[in-house]
Amino acid sequence: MESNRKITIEPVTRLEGHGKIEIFLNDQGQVDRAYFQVPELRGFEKFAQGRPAEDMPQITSRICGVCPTAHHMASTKALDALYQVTPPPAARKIRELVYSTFFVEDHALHFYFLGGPDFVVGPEAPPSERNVLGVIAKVGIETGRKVIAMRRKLRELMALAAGKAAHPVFGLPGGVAKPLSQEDASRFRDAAAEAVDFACFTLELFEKVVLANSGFVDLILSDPFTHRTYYMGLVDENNHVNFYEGALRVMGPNLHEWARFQPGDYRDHIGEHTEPWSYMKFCYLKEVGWTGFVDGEDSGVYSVAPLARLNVADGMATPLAHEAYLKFHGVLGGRPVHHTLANHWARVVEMLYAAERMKELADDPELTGPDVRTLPTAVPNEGVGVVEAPRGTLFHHYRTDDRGIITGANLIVATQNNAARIAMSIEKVAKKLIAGANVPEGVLNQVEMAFRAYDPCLGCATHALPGSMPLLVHVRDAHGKPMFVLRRDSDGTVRRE
Amino acid sequence: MCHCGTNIAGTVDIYGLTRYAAGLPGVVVAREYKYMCSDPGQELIRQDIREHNLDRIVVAACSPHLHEHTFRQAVGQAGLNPYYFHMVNLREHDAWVHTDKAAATDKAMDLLRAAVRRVVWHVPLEPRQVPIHSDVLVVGGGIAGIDAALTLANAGKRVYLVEREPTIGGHMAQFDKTFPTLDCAACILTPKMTAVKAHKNITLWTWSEVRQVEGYVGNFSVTVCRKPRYVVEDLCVGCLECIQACVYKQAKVPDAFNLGLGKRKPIYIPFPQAVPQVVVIDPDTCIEFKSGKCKKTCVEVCAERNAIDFHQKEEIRTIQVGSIVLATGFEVFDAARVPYYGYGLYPNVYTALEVERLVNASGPTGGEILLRDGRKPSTVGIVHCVGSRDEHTNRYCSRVCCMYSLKLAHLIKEKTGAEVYSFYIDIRAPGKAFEEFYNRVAEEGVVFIRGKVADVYPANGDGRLILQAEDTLLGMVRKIPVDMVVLSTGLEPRPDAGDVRRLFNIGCSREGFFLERHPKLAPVNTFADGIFVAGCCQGPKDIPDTVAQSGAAAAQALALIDAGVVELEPNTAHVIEEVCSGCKTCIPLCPYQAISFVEAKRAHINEVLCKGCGTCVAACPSGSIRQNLFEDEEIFEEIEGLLMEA
Amino acid sequence: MPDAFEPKIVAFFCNWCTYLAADLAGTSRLKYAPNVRTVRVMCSGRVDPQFVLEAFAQGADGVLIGGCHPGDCHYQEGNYKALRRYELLRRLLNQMGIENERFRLEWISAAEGERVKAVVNDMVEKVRALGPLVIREHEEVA
Amino acid sequence: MKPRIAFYWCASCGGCEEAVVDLDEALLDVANAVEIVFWPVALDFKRKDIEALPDGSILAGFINGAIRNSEQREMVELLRAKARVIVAFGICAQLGGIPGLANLSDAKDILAEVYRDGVSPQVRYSDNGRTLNLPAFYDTVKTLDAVIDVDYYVPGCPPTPNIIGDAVNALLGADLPPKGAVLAPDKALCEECPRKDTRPEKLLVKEFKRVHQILPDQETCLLAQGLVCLGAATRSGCDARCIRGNMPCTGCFGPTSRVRDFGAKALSAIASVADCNEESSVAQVMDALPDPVGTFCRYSLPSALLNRRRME
Repeated sequence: MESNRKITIEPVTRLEGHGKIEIFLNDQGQVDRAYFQVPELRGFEKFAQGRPAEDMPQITSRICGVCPTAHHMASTKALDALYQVTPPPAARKIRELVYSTFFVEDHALHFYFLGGPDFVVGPEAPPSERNVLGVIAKVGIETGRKVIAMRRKLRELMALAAGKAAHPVFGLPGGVAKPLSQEDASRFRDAAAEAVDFACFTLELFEKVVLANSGFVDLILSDPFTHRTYYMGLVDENNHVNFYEGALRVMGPNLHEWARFQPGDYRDHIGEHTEPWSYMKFCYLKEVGWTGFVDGEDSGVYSVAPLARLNVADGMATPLAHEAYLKFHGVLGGRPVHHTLANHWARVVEMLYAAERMKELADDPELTGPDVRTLPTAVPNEGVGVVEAPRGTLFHHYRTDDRGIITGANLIVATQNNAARIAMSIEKVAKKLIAGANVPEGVLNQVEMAFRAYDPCLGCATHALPGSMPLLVHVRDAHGKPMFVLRRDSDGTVRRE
Repeated sequence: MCHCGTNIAGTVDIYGLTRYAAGLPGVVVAREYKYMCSDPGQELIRQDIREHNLDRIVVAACSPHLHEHTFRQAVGQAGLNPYYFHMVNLREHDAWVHTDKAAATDKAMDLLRAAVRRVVWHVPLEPRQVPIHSDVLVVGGGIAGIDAALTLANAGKRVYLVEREPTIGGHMAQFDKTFPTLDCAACILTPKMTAVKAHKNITLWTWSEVRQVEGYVGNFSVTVCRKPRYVVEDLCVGCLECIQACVYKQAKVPDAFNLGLGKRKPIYIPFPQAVPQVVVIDPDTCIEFKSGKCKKTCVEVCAERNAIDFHQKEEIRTIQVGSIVLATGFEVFDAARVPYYGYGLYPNVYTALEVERLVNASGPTGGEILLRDGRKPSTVGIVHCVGSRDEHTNRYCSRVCCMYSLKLAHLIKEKTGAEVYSFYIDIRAPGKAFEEFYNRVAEEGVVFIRGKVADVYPANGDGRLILQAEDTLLGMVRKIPVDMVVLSTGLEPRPDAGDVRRLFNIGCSREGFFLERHPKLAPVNTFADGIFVAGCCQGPKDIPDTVAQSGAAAAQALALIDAGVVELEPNTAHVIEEVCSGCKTCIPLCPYQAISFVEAKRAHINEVLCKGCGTCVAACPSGSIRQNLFEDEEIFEEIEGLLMEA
Repeated sequence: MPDAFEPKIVAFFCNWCTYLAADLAGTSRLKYAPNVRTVRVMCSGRVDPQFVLEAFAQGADGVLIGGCHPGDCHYQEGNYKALRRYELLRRLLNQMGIENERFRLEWISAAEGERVKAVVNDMVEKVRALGPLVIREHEEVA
Repeated sequence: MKPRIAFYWCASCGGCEEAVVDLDEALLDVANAVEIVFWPVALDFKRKDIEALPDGSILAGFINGAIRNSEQREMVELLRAKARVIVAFGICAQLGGIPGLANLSDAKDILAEVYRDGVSPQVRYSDNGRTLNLPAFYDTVKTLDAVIDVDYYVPGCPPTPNIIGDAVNALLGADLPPKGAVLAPDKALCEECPRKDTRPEKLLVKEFKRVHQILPDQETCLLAQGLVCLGAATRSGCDARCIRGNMPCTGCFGPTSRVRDFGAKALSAIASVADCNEESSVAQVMDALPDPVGTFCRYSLPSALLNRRRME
């Protein structure tokens, strides 16, 4: 017998993957617990077994069609480690160039297509407008075309260097499949210049639409969207943000460096906690320990993704992005920023960094070197590859037999790192905004906003097959009997039936 | 559904099967009959086609290898395309190999259901017609090849007779007399040999071997290698003066024709009646070849005839023929493989063929039976079944050994007066006048001991050999001392029969003899259309049977030639060219070079060259090659039909 | 045992060797297990791996391919192509949980009726010992 | 009224959605030409909105992803009822896709592998009296047409913009393609491969290589260089992108219409051109292909004649 009333939200739309939120009310009609459930599992780790390691960059990219390049790259780097090979300089640069290009494109996708509608169109707008088409309507068709043209150009370049934009094929242990020509490099140079402009334009747009709107700023700074957790991200030797390589740095809620370690040692630092009610595993800091879905110094819950990266890094490696970084922390009250919704801003700062990095690499004379592969000679055994995916730190860890056939794989994806905090965000928002049968309109979308800020990729998170279910809120009495159903209709109104 | 008398109906419930068939989707008429292949049986099919306007026929009977053609014809006669037909093998593959009637009937239902599903997908086809080249190749110049060549040539066909040795004549030329009539082998053979040489329609290539065979029935292209004999055949007149003149005064080289019992010179003729009468030089023993410093007295004596050519090279000739008769003969069993008979160990153990040469007037002893030490034997033991009817060597009976053993017993007794013991398992004398001959030899005083010789070993001191055998009639072990042991060795396939059959793409029986298409109904045909077999290459047989078979092979070839055209199964493959991506996967897979890459960057199959194996069809990665009669859909349907629940 | 398992085996026999050997087995009245259903093909090289998979998918417990001995192919080397495909397909089937005993390629010449009997009986026994090939269909699982 | 279009995703990665977004400016045209009534990744319409529509009122439902659980089955059944035409969009819906490799194991094995520390998710779990449900998932990943009737297929992982554009035009055109058609060229990829002419006419491969073992040149047919390129078995339409990227085709566009089982046919073609005859050398050559299922059925296992591993 169920003793509580229960609200179910499914599916959470406009994110990559599939999620479900269960909210239980107590007899007083207050939120007792909210559960963030990921109802799917695909088992990539299982069917990786038996595959030749060199196929993993292409196979694991199918974990997610939105960030295939991240999986491809983490996997490729795991192969470097597996075969103990170092890519020649040209290959290394091609990889980072493609990766930076991908970051610009992916962050743009999120800003304009997925998360952006919440701000640009507004959380209270009818659902039929709260989408990319609505964004275009709001910012103007010309801007819309600009966004689309930029995205196309970036994806064309990714295809040029990586074979395909969706599910690239260029990553091999010790390098990439083919060198870049001078002509290719010059196309990248042109696009990089445009990308920098585009990122600046986006940053301005964000400032204009969001920062200029005090309602939005209040929302960002509001308590329901704030958690004091640990943060983790890749940093270079200067402790600047790096997406492609570096050391993992963990900062505590009060901005002390808790840990700095090499990706290969992740097992010593990161634990995975399973709850029987979700297919997604929750990551936590082993040394702090799992104490449940709570924040603070004593909870191993940590966060990754743009906000986390800007919290762990002492700055950005490129000038314009560094300026934006300083402004970000300045406006939001200094490091660390604990406001979940600040992820959207951090994402745009990172987009600018990625564009600038793209430009640096496109200008690098070593980029077009003919030698792009170091052929493996070592007997493979084990390898870990880590990159910063747009949604956070991504680990690929393979063990193989002597022939390089996978015998074990462990994948920790960005959203898994964030999973505990996402669950907390949802609960906190729900507790704040829901009181019994009096569910205010817009609450459901705000719950979802808490969610979308992380740009969570649940497909990635569970290596699961995304799917969709209706957004219904089942409200049950203390005995589990349905009292009524809340339904959000296509006009955005929440109706009680 | 055919009962085939009780052959099928004895094991398969034909009536039940017929009821089952009647209920299958698409089946309009289901009928059983005692003998579907009979005229009335075929008429039933024709009638039903007309009456019920049928457009697909399935016959469940014997192997399609027997009667597919028969039924296709019947279907065709009723006005239906003959390929709207499929045959189920209920006899060889079901009724004859199973005992459980229920299981056999279940299997029959599965096979029938598969055929009904398959035949739906059949499409009308036309057999390919190809013209028959009238020239014939006969391979092997023994009595079988000689007789076949002469028969064909006499019918006006051009014949190429290719013989590996320097002369034709084969084993028969080595025999002295022939059983049971005791005609002189040479007397009856040599006229035929000379007739071959003289025949205007026969091109005789001795000292030659077939190297390559391409093409198909009616249109074979055969490459023949003519080995250098270092004597120009057209210039040699057969005077043999060169042999006299050879710097070797004495013949020193073991002479193969006499099985090493005699000697020859490096320049030689295999035997006096050899055809062609052309000498041959053995480069392994000729001084000129070995040192280049011979006085070349042979060349001197040949003088203006100028027939000797030390620089002769092998010559490759390619001929076009429409049919081929294989008459490559047998190999005598190597008696040394039965060590307890002491052949090769004791000088007085001989093989039967060696004795043939000793008995022969032109043999190494001039026809006298002399032991290696020059003595005449006074007791002789003949051991039957050496390398025959023996699980350690050959299980089969070589068919001729009993009779030639009797013949040799007779000849030895006649020539030496020796006491002759013949050790046999059974005397097999089933031919015309054979039993009478056996009686005659027995009456002549040859002692027959029924028992297999277990051992041959030297007697103490007197140089004789003891034959030890259990006399199964007397029930006691006999030990007979003899001066001479004659081993009646069996007949085996040629050691290279495997290579030869691959060359001609035919099969071999388990023992290694060439496989006939059907042991009774097509004894000289092979599974390669247009290729026929004659003589001992198909299995051990005596001269009359060999000649009968060579006549049959010649007749089959003639029938083919006179038909002018032959119909080929239309089971060729073809590329659906508008969907071929030009990947070229198929091209290297075709053993007949039938697939080419055409200008439009597509594969193209030359249907004339295609033999219909279907390998390219199975390999075509985009499914763009199809094979008539073996379409993917047809086979898929068949598989599904076999496995679906009844 | 009323419901003893009887394996179903689909055989693809080359027209020129194994099919004839099976004919010969019949002519010789050899007796062997009635579990095999034969599909005649012109050459073992015609056996498309799709046919093998189709047979297994349709419920065959075993698949047997009979071709000419190496060097003896009626079409010179179709049997080699069959061997190449067999070797790779066998590995694929292993990955799919199908044992080697269920998929065999045998060289049987037209003269080897005895061998047809021996191979069929042996295969039927081995497959019988393995039990039915059940490719479990989906069911919902916790 | 504009024709109504629905997009839905089942067991997929979202790459097909990206592919739609990759239509770029054309997406705006499409958006203008049709009314998109359902697209969970991008638009906030829910299941009820679809349920409210009359049957057959949607012109076309584009469904990507394979079918992994009962909810997906329910959703596609719903869309089948509402849409006049169902398009299996992308290789996962068509053939199962890479997630279909899960058919090499079953749900039990996957759970055991992923949740090694004892705790594992439960379909029904009570947390202090609060009952939480998770959908159970099938042991076997299924293609869309194993669950509902499918009218058309758009191949690819993901489909390329030109293929999508042609497919949309075909569907909006006057004459609909024949039911069951795969809306892409029906020739194999070699047709459009830039390296086509460099494949020797009589190519036999002495030794197969794995991609990390050699440095292939950028001009020559990759199979001729020993890499297992499945272009000859794979439908064209992708413009040979992987090959242009100097990597072999892995078959993501599936087979031509004339082939029932992609993996089997691709395997047949590759094995056939191995240059070996002796039993031992054949085994040795094939040893270089350590993962036939992953190599030949990477995208097609759920559609294969044998569509899953036999489990004990």
